[in-house]
Amino acid sequence: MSDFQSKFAVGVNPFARQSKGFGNAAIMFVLIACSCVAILVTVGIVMSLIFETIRFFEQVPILDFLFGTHWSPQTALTADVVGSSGAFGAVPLITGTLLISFIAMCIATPLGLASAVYLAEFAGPKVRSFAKPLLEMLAGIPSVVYGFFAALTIAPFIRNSGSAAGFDISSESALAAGIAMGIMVVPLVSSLSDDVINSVPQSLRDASLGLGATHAETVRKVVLPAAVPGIAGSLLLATSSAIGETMIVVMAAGLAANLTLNPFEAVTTVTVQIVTLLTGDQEFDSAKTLSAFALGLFLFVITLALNVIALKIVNHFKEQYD
Amino acid sequence: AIAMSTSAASARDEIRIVGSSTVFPFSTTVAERFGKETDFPTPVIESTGTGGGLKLFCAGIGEEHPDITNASARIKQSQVDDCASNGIKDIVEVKIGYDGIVIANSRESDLLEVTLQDVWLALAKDVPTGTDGETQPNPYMMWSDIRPELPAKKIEVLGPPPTSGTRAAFAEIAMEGGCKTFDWIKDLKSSDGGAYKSLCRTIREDGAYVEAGENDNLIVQKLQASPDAFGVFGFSFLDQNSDALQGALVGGVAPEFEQIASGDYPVSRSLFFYVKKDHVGVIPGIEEYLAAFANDDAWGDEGYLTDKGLIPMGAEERSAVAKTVADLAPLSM
Amino acid sequence: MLNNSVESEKKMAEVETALNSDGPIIQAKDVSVFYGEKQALFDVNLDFEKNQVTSLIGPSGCGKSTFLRCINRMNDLVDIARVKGEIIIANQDIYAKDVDVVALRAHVGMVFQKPNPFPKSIYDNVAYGPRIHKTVSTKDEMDYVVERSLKRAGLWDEVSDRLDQPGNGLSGGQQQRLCIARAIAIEPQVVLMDEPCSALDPIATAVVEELIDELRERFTIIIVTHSMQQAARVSQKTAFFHLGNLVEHGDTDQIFTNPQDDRTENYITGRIG
Amino acid sequence: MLNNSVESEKKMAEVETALNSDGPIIQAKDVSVFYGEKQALFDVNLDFEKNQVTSLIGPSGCGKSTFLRCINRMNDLVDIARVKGEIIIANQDIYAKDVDVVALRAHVGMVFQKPNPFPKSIYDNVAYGPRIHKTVSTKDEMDYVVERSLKRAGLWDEVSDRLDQPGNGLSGGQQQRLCIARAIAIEPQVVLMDEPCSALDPIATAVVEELIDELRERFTIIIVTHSMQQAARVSQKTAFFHLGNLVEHGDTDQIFTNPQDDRTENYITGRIG
Amino acid sequence: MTNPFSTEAAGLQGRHNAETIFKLSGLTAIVCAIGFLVFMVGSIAWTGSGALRESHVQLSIDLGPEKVDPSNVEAASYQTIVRDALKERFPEVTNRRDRRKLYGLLSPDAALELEQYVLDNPSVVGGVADIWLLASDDLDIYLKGDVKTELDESRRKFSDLEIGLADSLVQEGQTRRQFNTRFFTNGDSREPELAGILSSLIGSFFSLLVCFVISFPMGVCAAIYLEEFAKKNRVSEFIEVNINNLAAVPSIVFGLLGLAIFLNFFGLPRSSPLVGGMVLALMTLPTIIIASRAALRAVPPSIREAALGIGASKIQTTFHHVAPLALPGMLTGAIVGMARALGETAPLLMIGMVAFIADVPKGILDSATALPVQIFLWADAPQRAFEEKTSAAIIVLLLFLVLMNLLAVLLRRKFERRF
Ligand SMILES: Nc1ncnc2c1ncn2[C@@H]1O[C@H](COP(=O)(O)OP(=O)(O)OP(=O)(O)O)[C@@H](O)[C@H]1O
Ligand SMILES: Nc1ncnc2c1ncn2[C@@H]1O[C@H](COP(=O)(O)OP(=O)(O)OP(=O)(O)O)[C@@H](O)[C@H]1O
Ligand SMILES: [Mg+2]
Ligand SMILES: [Mg+2]
Repeated sequence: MSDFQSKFAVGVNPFARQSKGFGNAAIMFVLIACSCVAILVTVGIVMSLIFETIRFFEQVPILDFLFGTHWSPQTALTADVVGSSGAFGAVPLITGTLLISFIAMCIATPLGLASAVYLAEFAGPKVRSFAKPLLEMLAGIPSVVYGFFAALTIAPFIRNSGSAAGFDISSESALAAGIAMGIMVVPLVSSLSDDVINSVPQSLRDASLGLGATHAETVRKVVLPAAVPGIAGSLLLATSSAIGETMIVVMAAGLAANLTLNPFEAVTTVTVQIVTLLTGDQEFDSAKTLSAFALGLFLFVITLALNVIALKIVNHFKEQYD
Repeated sequence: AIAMSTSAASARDEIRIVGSSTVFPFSTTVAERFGKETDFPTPVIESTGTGGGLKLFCAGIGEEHPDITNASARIKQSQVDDCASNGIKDIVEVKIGYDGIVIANSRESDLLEVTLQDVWLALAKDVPTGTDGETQPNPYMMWSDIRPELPAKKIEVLGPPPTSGTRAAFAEIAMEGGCKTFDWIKDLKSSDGGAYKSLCRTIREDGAYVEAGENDNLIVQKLQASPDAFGVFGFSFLDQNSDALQGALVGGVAPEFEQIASGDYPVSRSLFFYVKKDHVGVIPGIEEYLAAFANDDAWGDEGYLTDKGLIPMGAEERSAVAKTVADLAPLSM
Repeated sequence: MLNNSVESEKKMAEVETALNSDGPIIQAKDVSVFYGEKQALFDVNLDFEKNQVTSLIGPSGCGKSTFLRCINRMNDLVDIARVKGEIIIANQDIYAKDVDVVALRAHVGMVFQKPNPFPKSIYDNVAYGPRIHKTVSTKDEMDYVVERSLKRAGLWDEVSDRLDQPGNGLSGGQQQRLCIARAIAIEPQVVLMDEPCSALDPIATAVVEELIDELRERFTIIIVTHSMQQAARVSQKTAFFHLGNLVEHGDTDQIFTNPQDDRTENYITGRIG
Repeated sequence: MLNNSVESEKKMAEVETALNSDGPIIQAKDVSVFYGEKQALFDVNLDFEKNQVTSLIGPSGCGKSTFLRCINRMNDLVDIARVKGEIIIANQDIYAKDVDVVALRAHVGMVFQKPNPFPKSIYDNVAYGPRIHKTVSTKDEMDYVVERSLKRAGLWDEVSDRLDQPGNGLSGGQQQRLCIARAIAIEPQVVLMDEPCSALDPIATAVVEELIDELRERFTIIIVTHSMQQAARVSQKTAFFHLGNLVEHGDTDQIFTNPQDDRTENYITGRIG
Repeated sequence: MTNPFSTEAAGLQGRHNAETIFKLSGLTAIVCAIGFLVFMVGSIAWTGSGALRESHVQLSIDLGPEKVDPSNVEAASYQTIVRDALKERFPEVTNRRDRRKLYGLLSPDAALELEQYVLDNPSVVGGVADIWLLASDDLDIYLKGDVKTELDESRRKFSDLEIGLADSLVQEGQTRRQFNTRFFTNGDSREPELAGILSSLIGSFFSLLVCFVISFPMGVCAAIYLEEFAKKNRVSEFIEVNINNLAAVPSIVFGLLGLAIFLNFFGLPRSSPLVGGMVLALMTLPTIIIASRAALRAVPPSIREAALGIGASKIQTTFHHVAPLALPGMLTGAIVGMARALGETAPLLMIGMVAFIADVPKGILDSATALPVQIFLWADAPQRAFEEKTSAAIIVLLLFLVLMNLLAVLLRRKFERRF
């Protein structure tokens, strides 16, 4: 220790704050700035979508967009080519998106839920340690692979079995894309539901088993009903990701905007149209290009709403049993 | 005067090409060879459709704008004006050959034999009622509704959208060709050109004609899957997929290489690309690329582009175009 | 009132006869329990009399809950738990191979430390047992069973006007009585209770204690409790566990006034535990 | 030997002078602590003498740790914690606005219940404090400081040959002594210890207790302990807390042999707590 | 006395059967999902394995003085030499149409290959040499037995004539199959037999590099701020909600963002890995932040207390102790995020990374595609031979994904600490 002996000055604070220097302030600035990037990105998304969307709605009335039932986003090559009128009614795209997402959820919900129930309630640690990562792998496979597989294997299979059975099934049937997408979101549903099922307190299971219910009865009548809100949340999240999925539908769904609910027909989706509109013609002011941004904004708003609701439900559910 | 933008870190050293999906396979093939056989980098080619390509092309001068655009229909005056308004005064037009437009379906299905009139009646928005001067919205749902000899199948045609050069050529040659077989319509041409054009070239929008994007490959795949549907696209795509698809006979003529080259097949059009002269000498390799294209090894009778389905021009025409290319003679409309 | 197949009625009757016969209703013989390597109970021998309340007492971790959960084989749920010895109910060793735990638990109900009503309506909570065991077939019968169970659990007056409201909406004490009603709705012979009052306030505790005393008329009750006062209040017999051993067992009065074992005495006087 | 800027040297010296002056080294005046709504300490007044060991004892949850952590403002880390009153060290209220907790903690070191060496080498563990406070500038000086600290913590002989090995590789007792060495390497005036032996076995405990006694020569030590025996062994003064109140405070002998307050007596005789 | 608690006695068989069925249905679901995975990957791998072999044709080629001027070897028309060799080998093929088919047996690159060969082996000039040349995709498919010869000629692309030519080559032992290195060393090509994944792989690499360099530091800083410094208040809550929501925004929306902001607003180069990487970085950011926060949370508070207790400032505590301990966890999160970014396609389509790009990009400003985009492009290509290329590219992509995930698992294992 120091050998200093100096006068003790009354009133001087020995622990006075020393200037922390520029360094600390700079570090904090960087940290805060980086956290704000998340906000910036959101703002950036909204901005980049909104400006173009507003310009789009200057050309196409918003009501025509939201409630029009005819989608044909074509503007002619030049004035002297007589093109189609260029209709921007998003309803067929929305129904198409919903149809495919619905099919996907029809696949993913039973598969995902049943897997989750099995893994959470019945599987031994061995099965779990083996099946879980494999299921997760389904989510890790890029969607372009699903798209390829759907277009190359699933769609012809459905078409062939359809024609064998005497049905006329389009090769871009909503069904093919929906199945591939359904499989892709299975792990999303199963891992979220697994979480949810695990957070149902053991005391409820004990109560049911103590009454002489079998394990399956307990799961069906007590655990699952108790987990319903959480499961609903996870299904919403999965739906949102199905709605936003792009590559599968680009590769396996159609481009034609049919307003139909028949899963054997070709429909197109919001994401397919965005890709088609923007990978073809790239002028930056025609209604055609701008409509892609309007669709993007629509997609963003819908998925955002679904996510916010879903996260609320899931968090609320988890708090309930904490 | 060239005002090169300095926004990017360094000047672009590869040629950038945009435009028609029909020309895409030809230009990529040339580009690929060009990249291999010379020290220049392989040009970067994006398929954007003829219209989209011209829009990008005409957006301005500078390295952020493409140097060349492919077109499956000749540039229109309005587009030249558009270019000019952005400072692009000198455009070199290069005609590279011909392409037939075919109406094809899967080999699983029967071969179709149609006339241009059938095609127009099947796809027009409005068709004559039978009384001269009167039209009605297209009532035909089945091919056999048009003529009993045609197959009793639903009319379902997958075709390119209006931004595509194939669509423009199809409307101009096939549709209009079928349309003017009605005498009163032909007379309309001189009396009311606008009405004539819109009657002849407007394609129905009730679902029988399905606009299938710029990507002809996709149409091909879709036809393979749905045997009742027909597709409209360039001959080269049919050629590439002759194992799966067959082209309908139009007016009794099959869409085959020789028939198209000889002009017997009624629906064929010229293919082009356009070069921004201001970029020549700035972006390295443009002249050499042009030379590689305008070369009998490529576009000649036995050139490698014929393998890709390009139908070559006659020898004289070729040498005329080659001379334009060599001189970089600008287009004048 | 029951509407089962004749056969299963006969079976039921058999069990009941067996259970109604004289002598102990439950006999534990040399019961040892292991959690993995660790032994939690050592050769416990203990008989339970019909229509009596037996308290299990002892310091924390002495194995009370473990023993209680052996009686309806709830320990089966713990992967690492292993039970040795025999527990005989209705002349049957419940750890024999062909015993179906589902059937066993229909006869040996359980009430837990923390009230755990299902997140369903009050009615459905009580009706759950009869429904899964299909002991009741019509809506009327079910109404009757629910009402009777709630009445026995002393809850009827408080909830009869809101049977369709969720069970979690009740107060803690009401919830615990609902759980008791749920347990007795399937008419078990034995009801096991693991510290049923430890999550309740004193007033609710008093109500439940009173209820236990009433239930004794119809059911045999085994209760784990931390509170010696409670044991003294509600039970006729008391068993004292220590470090996994059954130290002493006898009439409650005797255990509390005149314990035979030093450990019991130390525990009762507060010197250990 | 130190190599600071003249100014900061002067500051250091000032603090030391203040700390070296006669009278209590720490004075707590009416210290109350709230966790959110809940008050955990009530108007505690307590002075600590230089070069003495003071024990804080009391039943669990009485606020011993809370009070200890007020002295070097570790409670600042708890968002909901609020401190009222004054704690005066070197004539300075450490809760005054312009006090820098970093400077404060350089003078008031702390050792925690669970040994928490950094996952670094033994050397780096001890050298960390001097390094960040820049009290040492050359490698030689650092070596010297590390060696001296480890020697004072009675660990040198055991680890001198493996200073570059990770601190977590040591036994629990060694780890705790390493933490003590780390705390004293920056030469604080006061060392706070929160149950420093509760995670150690009796032998390691004995070693640490001995060490505490030795450290008293140079440091003022405040220790929280659950063990009255330990308090009696190591401390000269003892303060007894109960339910957030400082009940009694005085010489250890006196507190243990002749407590003034009933609560203290009850606690010491084992009747509460 | 019978056992009153036996299954039969209590009439429980039905309920136990129901339980078994319930369990089985769960198991079935898992088996279905995993079965699909295995089937999909398996069938793609099976198809893709074909792309690993390529066919060659041996021709005796006349490199006499009249064809190749020994003093100026480069000037010769190798295209003509190759075609002459083919004509010589099959003199019976005379008409123009058939000739085209004959020439079509060899890859368009055969001439270039020959030129390269001659330049490398000048000794062959002046005589006749037997040289192996690359077969075209059609011949390759035929040699692999994938042409349905039983079909009517008009229904297949490989005509009877070509089959005859090919068979004759096979009989003479003038064909061979060998490992296809081109697939790994070439860029994209219009010719399936020449197409390779190198340029897209490098494009992916550059994109991921940019992505990592941007998103990792940023994500880590954001996580550190939110976890270690931010007070719980409206602002931090808002940021948190934002991050959670960004994690679920459809990837294509990020593509739109990149198009509108990076390309159209800032004028960054189209099709470049720089822009691609930036878009992917924004997408990956939430993943990294969430993983990094979890890693920070796993660092025990005792470490923080220890440092703070010695008088380290909060920044020192964080950067000396907490962040280094959390680093492996953060890296694991980043790798998982990168793996996702590697498979991402849709946003890259929006920013022009779909062009035909044959050259291997040399930097982040060059035009490039990415592996999944290449897959998308090939999946759309008309030539049949691209089907196996696509499958093979998918397998390569999956291999990289598996490797990255393995790395993450290993990292997690290695640094997993039980505090
Ligand atoms: N699931 C389990 N796994 C491992 N050990 C267990 C398990 N359950 C209980 N034990 C151990 O078995 C012993 C007896 O536990 P038990 O729960 O029966 O005690 P208890 O008397 O009920 O105590 P308490 O009064 O705290 O409820 C204890 O040592 C406990 O740690
Ligand atoms: N972070 C906190 N948040 C809320 N309440 C707290 C917090 N820390 C302590 N308390 C409460 O403050 C009171 C005093 O706690 P403190 O930890 O000081 O007790 P203690 O005497 O150290 O007990 P022990 O001997 O168990 O360590 C307790 O009631 C405790 O619950
Ligand atoms: Mg217990
Ligand atoms: Mg404490």
